[in-house]
Amino acid sequence: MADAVEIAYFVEARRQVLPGPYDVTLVEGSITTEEEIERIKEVRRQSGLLVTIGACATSGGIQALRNWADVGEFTRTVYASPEYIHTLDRSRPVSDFVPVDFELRGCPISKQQLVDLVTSLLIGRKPSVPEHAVCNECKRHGTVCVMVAQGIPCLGPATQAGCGAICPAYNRGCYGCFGPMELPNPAALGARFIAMGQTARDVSRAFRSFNGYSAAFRAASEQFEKDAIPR
Amino acid sequence: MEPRSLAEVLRSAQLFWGLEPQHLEKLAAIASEVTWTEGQVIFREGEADDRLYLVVEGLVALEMYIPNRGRATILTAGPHEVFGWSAAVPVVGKKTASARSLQRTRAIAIDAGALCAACEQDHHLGYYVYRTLADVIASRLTATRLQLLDVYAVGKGE
Amino acid sequence: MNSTLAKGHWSPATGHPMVPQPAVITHVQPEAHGVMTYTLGFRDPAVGEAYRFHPGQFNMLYLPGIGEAAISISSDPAEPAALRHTVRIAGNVTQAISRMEAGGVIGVRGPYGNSWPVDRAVGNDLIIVAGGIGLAPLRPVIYHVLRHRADYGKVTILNGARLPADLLYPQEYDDWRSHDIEVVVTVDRADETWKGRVGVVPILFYALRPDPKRTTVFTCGPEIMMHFVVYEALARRVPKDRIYLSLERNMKCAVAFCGRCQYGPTFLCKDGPVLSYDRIEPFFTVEEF
Amino acid sequence: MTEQTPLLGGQVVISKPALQQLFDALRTAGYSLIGPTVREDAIVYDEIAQLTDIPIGWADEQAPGTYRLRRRDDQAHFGFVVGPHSWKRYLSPPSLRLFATRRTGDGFSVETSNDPPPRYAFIGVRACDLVAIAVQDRVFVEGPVQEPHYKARRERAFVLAVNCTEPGGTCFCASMRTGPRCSSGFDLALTELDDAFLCEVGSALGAQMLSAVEWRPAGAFELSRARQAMADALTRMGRGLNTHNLPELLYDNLEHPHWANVAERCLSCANCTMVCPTCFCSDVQETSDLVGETAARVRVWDSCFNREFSYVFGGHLRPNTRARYRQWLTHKLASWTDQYGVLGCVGCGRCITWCPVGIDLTQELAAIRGEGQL
Repeated sequence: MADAVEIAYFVEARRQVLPGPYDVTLVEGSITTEEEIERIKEVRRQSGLLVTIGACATSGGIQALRNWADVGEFTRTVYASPEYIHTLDRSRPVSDFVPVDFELRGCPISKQQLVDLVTSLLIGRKPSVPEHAVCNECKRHGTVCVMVAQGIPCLGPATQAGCGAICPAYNRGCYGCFGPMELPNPAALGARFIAMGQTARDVSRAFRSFNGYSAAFRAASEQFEKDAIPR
Repeated sequence: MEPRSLAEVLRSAQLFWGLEPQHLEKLAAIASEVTWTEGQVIFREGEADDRLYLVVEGLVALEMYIPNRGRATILTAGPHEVFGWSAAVPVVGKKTASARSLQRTRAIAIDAGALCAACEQDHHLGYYVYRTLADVIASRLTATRLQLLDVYAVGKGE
Repeated sequence: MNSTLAKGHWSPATGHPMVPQPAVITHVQPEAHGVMTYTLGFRDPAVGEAYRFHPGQFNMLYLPGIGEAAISISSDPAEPAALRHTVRIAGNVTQAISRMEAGGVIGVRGPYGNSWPVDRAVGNDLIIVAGGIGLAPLRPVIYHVLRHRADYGKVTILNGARLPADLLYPQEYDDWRSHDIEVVVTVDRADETWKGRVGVVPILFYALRPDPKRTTVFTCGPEIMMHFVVYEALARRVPKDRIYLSLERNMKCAVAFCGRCQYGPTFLCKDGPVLSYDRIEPFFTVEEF
Repeated sequence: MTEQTPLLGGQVVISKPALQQLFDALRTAGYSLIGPTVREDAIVYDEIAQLTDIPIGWADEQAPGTYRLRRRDDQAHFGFVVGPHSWKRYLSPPSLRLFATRRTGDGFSVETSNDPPPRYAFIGVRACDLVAIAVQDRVFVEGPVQEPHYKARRERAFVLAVNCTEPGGTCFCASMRTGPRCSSGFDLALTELDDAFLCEVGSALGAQMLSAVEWRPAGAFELSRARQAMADALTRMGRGLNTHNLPELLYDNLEHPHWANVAERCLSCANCTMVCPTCFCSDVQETSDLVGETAARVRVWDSCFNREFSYVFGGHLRPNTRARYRQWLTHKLASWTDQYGVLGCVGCGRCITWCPVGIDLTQELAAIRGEGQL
């Protein structure tokens, strides 16, 4: 890949920084401060294609958990001098602030998808990033469904494929790292978890992880949270 | 072209081909033949509505003028087609578009006032004429909807 | 099932059902904005010799690294060696093809699908109704009619496009007209230089008085346009089994293995793309079918 | 070893341990044995070597959305039904490279694989799955164009079938008339008795393989016990599906409100189509190296529940679950008959068991039919 792509700005890997504009910019991380809003707008101006990669950039990340909490309280608890902490009250995806051309989901992202993305951009084809459920990958691999055969709650049926369906292959339910699939039905999946013995609170928390702030998972987690409160 | 009576011309136009002879004669009595050379303005938007037209040959453009954008052709009317129908539906009382001949055009003009009177007088004729006009208007509406859909627009891609 | 349709012409000339044959672009003809016609010649002369197609059939065009797309053949079936495809830029593959020039190599497999039933229509009046790129798969029918003009009665082509500049093959209309074919053209949106008709294609039917006993309608264009072509034809009492449509669905294999082009009981790659209205009527207006 | 070869269509008795002799003979003849084995808390199909690899003494308990293994109190060799896998995994693999290309000076060259196709012996194929294979034969080899990869695998496969004597909780083969007894499409078919197998010879190849196995002619006692076991099995089906006028029923109900009802519960996750032994839909994907020097086309299993499946220029034809579930069920139970002359459902019950939320097509169909809960 090194011959075909010139890396212009990647401070973790290469000290030299080339000036913009850039053909393609890959953006990691969510937007949590005022400075970042201005910075992402500048990045957008300098970039031909803007691709967000990872759960933080595409849905706000695990730090979006604070979106359901009082950030002031966190900063007062964690930091000795909270007055120096300037942060937005919510952690939000890049696409809330600037138009995004393409998303690579995941926490972490799939290396294979990243290579395919770059290859596709170089060759001029549409990146083959699936938008269907993780279940497709389990079944192609021959992995036995952990939910049906072992009663383990699994977010796979609501989560976008691409990770390689690793967790179910190790007898774990999917955690939803790749965020919601194209047409998720978290309400029906969560109802099934409850029928399997989970509480509404458990279900709410299951949807509220790396991609908890994505629209579909967020709505589900909030609904099940409401359901958990006895009336 | 061999000379034909207006009634014959009216009958040969698809629009009134099912009409009984005595009714056709009534229509012929209030109709006249008109011709326009290429590029002639037939009527303008906002003018009083007094005649509707049935194209015999040629082509007429119905246009609207959009301030700052200029003239836009909404639709054309060719042989067997009617234009200026708003004259027979006197709610607006004014032409809602301009008409201009795109080629040498021959048409039959029917006096709208006389047509309304004839239809009042003879409800059988009135039913036939207005059902026919409803057909024309419905077809226009459907065609306009399709035009609005912009059916040839290229989609978002593979 | 109606058995009067032309049967699918199986056993593609290119051999293995899924493997393309390299073909060289010998000529590129710009047609309209974002539309070009590519003339192809198979690199293997034996494949070129054996290659035949019927009007309405399609090929799968392949570019290594990019992918494959189903594209109708738009040339004269009597001259299979000058194989032409009119391509509109609509996606990945067509975008990549649009960057190619004469001398470039494209993978071709086919021909696939059935064809317009030009034999069944012998002795009939023909109404050919095209919208936009839909004229491309109908052009082989027109060439067939030009070569066998005496086999058909009155022939009318109703052709529409979005803009005057989008009209396909305008340089050929005079030739068609010289063979006693009525060519009526309309556009949805006109500028002041346009002296022709304005309005959608189905309204061109208003001036037609077809004889239902001896009329066959062939139509290809945006699906919603074809709905109204069918309604206009039915209103003029053209029988359902003499109204033929060419439908479009995504195709990955073109040999009825991938399942994508299903339209109710039919696979459009095998039983279509040309279907008579009587076969598809139950599904024609079902939403999200 | 016995001297004579059993007759085609004949029935013989072999002891349970003697099944190992058949396995050995098949391996000697060059077959890879694919059969049931316990893995990941389920009975899957995988490569096996020994008789002890099969789930002797195991049973599966199946219901909508649940599957549990349990120990039996006997040593039944085939005391279970069908699991999450089907034989299509081997005949029409989930991922298959169709061809590769390499850029050349004057365009590109195409390379297809010259590897000999695998030679599988399928061990323990149930009646429903024999019909499922026959259904896929219609798709891939009996149509006007033959799928070469499937055809090669299929022609070389040996089929050791097993009659189902204990149908599972989601089975409905009896109502589909596809089981529980194997009627054709096998080389050998076993019926498990308490202490032996009754073995029916379905092909000359089957007879030939038996020549390496100790057997004796079946007696009236064994035949009657096997008959009784099959008759009992018929009465113990987990559920049923009314097949009367299915195509008309579905074509007439394309706008039935029940489709929206299913859509509220359905996850559109594609599990039903992936476990279905007849579902054959696929995607073909392009892969390449970074600069397009080499590329390949790869066919992978796909599903009508995936949005990309209904892509057309500019959008997707089936944007919601209502349309996708309707497409699936209408294809299975209606248009399949127009396309292939048979139904696309064989009553194996996999789609019911392996639906994560337990949607049961027999009940959905009953609702469409207006029969409510069966």
